[in-house]
Amino acid sequence: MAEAETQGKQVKPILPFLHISDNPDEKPYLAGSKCKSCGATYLGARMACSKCFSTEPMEDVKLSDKGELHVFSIVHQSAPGIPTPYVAAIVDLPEGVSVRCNIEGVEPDPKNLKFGMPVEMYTEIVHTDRDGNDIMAFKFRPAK
Amino acid sequence: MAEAETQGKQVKPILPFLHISDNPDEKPYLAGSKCKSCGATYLGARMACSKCFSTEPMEDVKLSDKGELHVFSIVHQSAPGIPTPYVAAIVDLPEGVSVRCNIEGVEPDPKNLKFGMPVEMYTEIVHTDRDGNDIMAFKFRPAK
Amino acid sequence: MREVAMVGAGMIKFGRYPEKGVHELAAQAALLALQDADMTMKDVELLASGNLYQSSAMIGQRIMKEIGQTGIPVINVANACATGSTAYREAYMAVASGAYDTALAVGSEQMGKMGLLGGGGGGGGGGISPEGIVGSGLMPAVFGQAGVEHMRNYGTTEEQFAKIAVKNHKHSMHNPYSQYQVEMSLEDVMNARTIAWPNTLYMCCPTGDGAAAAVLTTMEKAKQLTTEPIKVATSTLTSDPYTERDLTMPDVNTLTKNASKLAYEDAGVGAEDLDLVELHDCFATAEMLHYENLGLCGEGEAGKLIDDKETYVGGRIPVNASGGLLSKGHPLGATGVANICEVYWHLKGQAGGRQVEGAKVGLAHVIGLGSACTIHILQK
Amino acid sequence: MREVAMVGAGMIKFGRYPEKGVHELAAQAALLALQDADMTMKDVELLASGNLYQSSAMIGQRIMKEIGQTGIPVINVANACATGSTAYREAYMAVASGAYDTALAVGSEQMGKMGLLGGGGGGGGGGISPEGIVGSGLMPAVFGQAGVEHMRNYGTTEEQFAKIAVKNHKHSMHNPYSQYQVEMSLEDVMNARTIAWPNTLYMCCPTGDGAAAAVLTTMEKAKQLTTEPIKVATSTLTSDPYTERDLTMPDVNTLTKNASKLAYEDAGVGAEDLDLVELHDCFATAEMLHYENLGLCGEGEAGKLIDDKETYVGGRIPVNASGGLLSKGHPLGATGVANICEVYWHLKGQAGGRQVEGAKVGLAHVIGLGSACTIHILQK
Ligand SMILES: [Zn+2]
Ligand SMILES: [Zn+2]
Repeated sequence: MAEAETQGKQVKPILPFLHISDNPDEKPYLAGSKCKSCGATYLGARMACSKCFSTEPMEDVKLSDKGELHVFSIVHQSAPGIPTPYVAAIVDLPEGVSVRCNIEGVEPDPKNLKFGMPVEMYTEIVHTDRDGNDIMAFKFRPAK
Repeated sequence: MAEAETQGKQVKPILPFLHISDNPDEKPYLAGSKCKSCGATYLGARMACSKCFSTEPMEDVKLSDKGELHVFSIVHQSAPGIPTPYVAAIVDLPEGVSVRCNIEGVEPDPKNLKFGMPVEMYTEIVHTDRDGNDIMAFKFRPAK
Repeated sequence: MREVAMVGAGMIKFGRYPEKGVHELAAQAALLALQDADMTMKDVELLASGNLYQSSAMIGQRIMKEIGQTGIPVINVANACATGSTAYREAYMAVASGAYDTALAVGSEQMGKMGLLGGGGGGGGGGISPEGIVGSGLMPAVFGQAGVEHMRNYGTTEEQFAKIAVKNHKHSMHNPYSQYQVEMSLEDVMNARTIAWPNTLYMCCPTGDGAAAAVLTTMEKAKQLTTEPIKVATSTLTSDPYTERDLTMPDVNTLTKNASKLAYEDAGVGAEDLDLVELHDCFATAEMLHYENLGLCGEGEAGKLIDDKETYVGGRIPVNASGGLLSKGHPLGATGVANICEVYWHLKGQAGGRQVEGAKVGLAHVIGLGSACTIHILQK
Repeated sequence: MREVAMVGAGMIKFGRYPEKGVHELAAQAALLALQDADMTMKDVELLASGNLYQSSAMIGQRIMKEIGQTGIPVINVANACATGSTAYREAYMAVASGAYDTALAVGSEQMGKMGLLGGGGGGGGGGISPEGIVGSGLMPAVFGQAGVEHMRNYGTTEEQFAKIAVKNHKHSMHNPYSQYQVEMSLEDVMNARTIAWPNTLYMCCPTGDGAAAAVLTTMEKAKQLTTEPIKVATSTLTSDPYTERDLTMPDVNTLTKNASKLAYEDAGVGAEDLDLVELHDCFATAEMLHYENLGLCGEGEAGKLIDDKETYVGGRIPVNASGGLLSKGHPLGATGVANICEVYWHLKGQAGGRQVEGAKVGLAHVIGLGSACTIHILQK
């Protein structure tokens, strides 16, 4: 990762709301925005508040890396070229934001997943793009 | 052409209304359909008459290979990979049908084209497809 | 707004038509609907066409080149799986507004090999799709999760979801328009390979091509054409309201609940008045949720509703007498018009072996993610 | 049908926005229009979105996710180059019908590098495109031929067509929303390379991204908001009628002639009452034809109209005071809303350096091949 940067290559997030700092000591996090009028919180940015229509610029918030498993599905057939099976889950974060993610660290079987179980976010390089940049994804796993 | 056929390969029309007979002695022609109720004539087939709405099956008609130049443009820039310049023309056939075509056999310059000038259709193999079939196109040129 | 009546329905058997252009399928359905209404394009004052994958291809105008060009306004619409029913609503609004007397709605789609795995996904950074790496935006996962939420809330079982598929495949046996007409046991359904848990293969709608069309006119004109006019009692369309989780997990429930509330109000009809329902069973899990969303039973009672076979033809409130999308297939742009045609045929007593006897009021529901929900209630 | 008024206009400068999503461009224009109307999404009861290349991508709903989700009906429409104006018409019909009081229309497009060479062509046999082998279905050729037909009929000259481009590029100098603002001499235009004779490069609209939006409401509500409400006197949409040659050569004339006849009737206004016109100059040749099609001059007199500079701002009937598509660019789905916004700004006296003084009645015209023609007349 540090190497890639020295060579002018970058670590890029798989989705725009995964925030990767220039400072390698800072852990990547999910970036949210919070409406100053009504407090509604969003994953990523919004031009205006979807709930109260306020156009006042929102407050950037750093979302928690701990949450709980809301629901999931075990996907056995996906688009061509996507490896299966995987756990496709919805995780609720304490800020009132939900996030779509994979749950790793468990066999993809319903019996290994409990509604409301605590999960934690981690990141991983999942791909190197054509220009040699590393693509970083976020995933969740059962919290230790 | 006959060779291609012996090998199981075919001569195929570039557009469905170019009729190619199994009999090599018969000249390819533009196929039209004529409404039995109102006489409106179409290039190719229609499910019902666009003019009078009759759903009675139409009469197949063999369109003339002679017509006159209605209008044209000289195209100098087209989609990627399409050689230019070419004469893109509208030719009126005596059956009351117009056909979109290229005019060949003249330099693509407005001064070589006269409104109403007589033109005639001919065919040419323009391409061989992946399966080895010859693709036949129709073109028009100043009538002799 | 004037009273609107439906006076013609047309549909081709859903299936594979790779050799045809989609505008030809659409034109075929349009001709059937016009024939049913004893009309030609000459009588039509506005055409609305619904097609999703080829929404920019001027399908509405191409239909007219095939069957009659009169210069009338043509509108091409797209609204995910609710594309066809949005076209129907355009025709409804055209007549209800007083601007046009007769309008034609046509829904069509050629799915190729895309199916419900197409779309979704969305662009990620660096030219790699996030699909399967950060969860899933694809329909099977989304509707798997929606079913699992029902399990979480009410203890619904895999078997109960599977029973819905058993019912719909059984219904399909009497529907000649259905792409598949294959009866299956509970074991057949449950033992099939899982697509996205808890839905197995036979709990997911198959891919296919199709087209359906409807002719709408004023109630006044309809009464001149028939002694038993079918009234379009409501044409309701909603989108997602703000809800906390919807921004990530498409909220198929709130959308449909809002739509059904509005629709019942607008039609002056309650769920208890319905004789049949055609609802959007893109997956077996979806049908379960919509039992409650449409008020066919109370919250949390959907599992019992299918356990008691109340939604079979012959039960208290037959759902998807046509076999549903699970059997018929789901050509996206066609679906919304096709399920209204099905309700229409029941009210006209023309539904053959699957006829719901004495049907007087029927509801057709479609939901498209992203999101759009339509509800149409027809009334004899 | 109720009287409808336009109470808000919004538009972003047309250009290249490769780093943005098209729904963001659309949402930006929507916010501007709402701001102009002193409203938020809370006041909007129906949203119509027009986008062509991404017509199946639920742009309407994605706009709402950006600026406010209220669960209202959303309709996504496509109608070739008339896509945006068809969305505007949806909003108009929603209000005129009496079903909704306030509706928002948004047109947007991201053209990438496609431009008007995209689309067209169509499938040939054996996996080879007939483009350039059996004529041309692409826009430059089609509008080249349409211009040549005018030459054939009336002796119109290459120079006369070029003069139209000179005028529009001159007008663009005062329009900050225009993608290009470059004044050109007749020689500059005529000496540029030919794209499709008789149109040279500067006689063809450039490719670009863009978005525009409009807020419509009842005349009653508009009168509460402003002392000078702008009435939408007609929203007319037509498709191709049957004509002999149209099946091969898109008949841009009959379509527009029919639409203008209907529009003048519906609005109770004649061509002689117009103070300005924004018409569909995708190519310089097109503007020439539409002078006659819209009745701005008699048949065969269009060449003289431009020779006499009557269509300049300051002339008898200013056409494309905005710089037209030739300067502004032509983001397909945005165009139809943008040219109505331009007319609106003139009637409100907000058109800056390009203002047509004292403008009270204006017409916006769009034609999409395949085919759809819209005409909107706004009136102070
Ligand atoms: Zn807020
Ligand atoms: Zn006929």
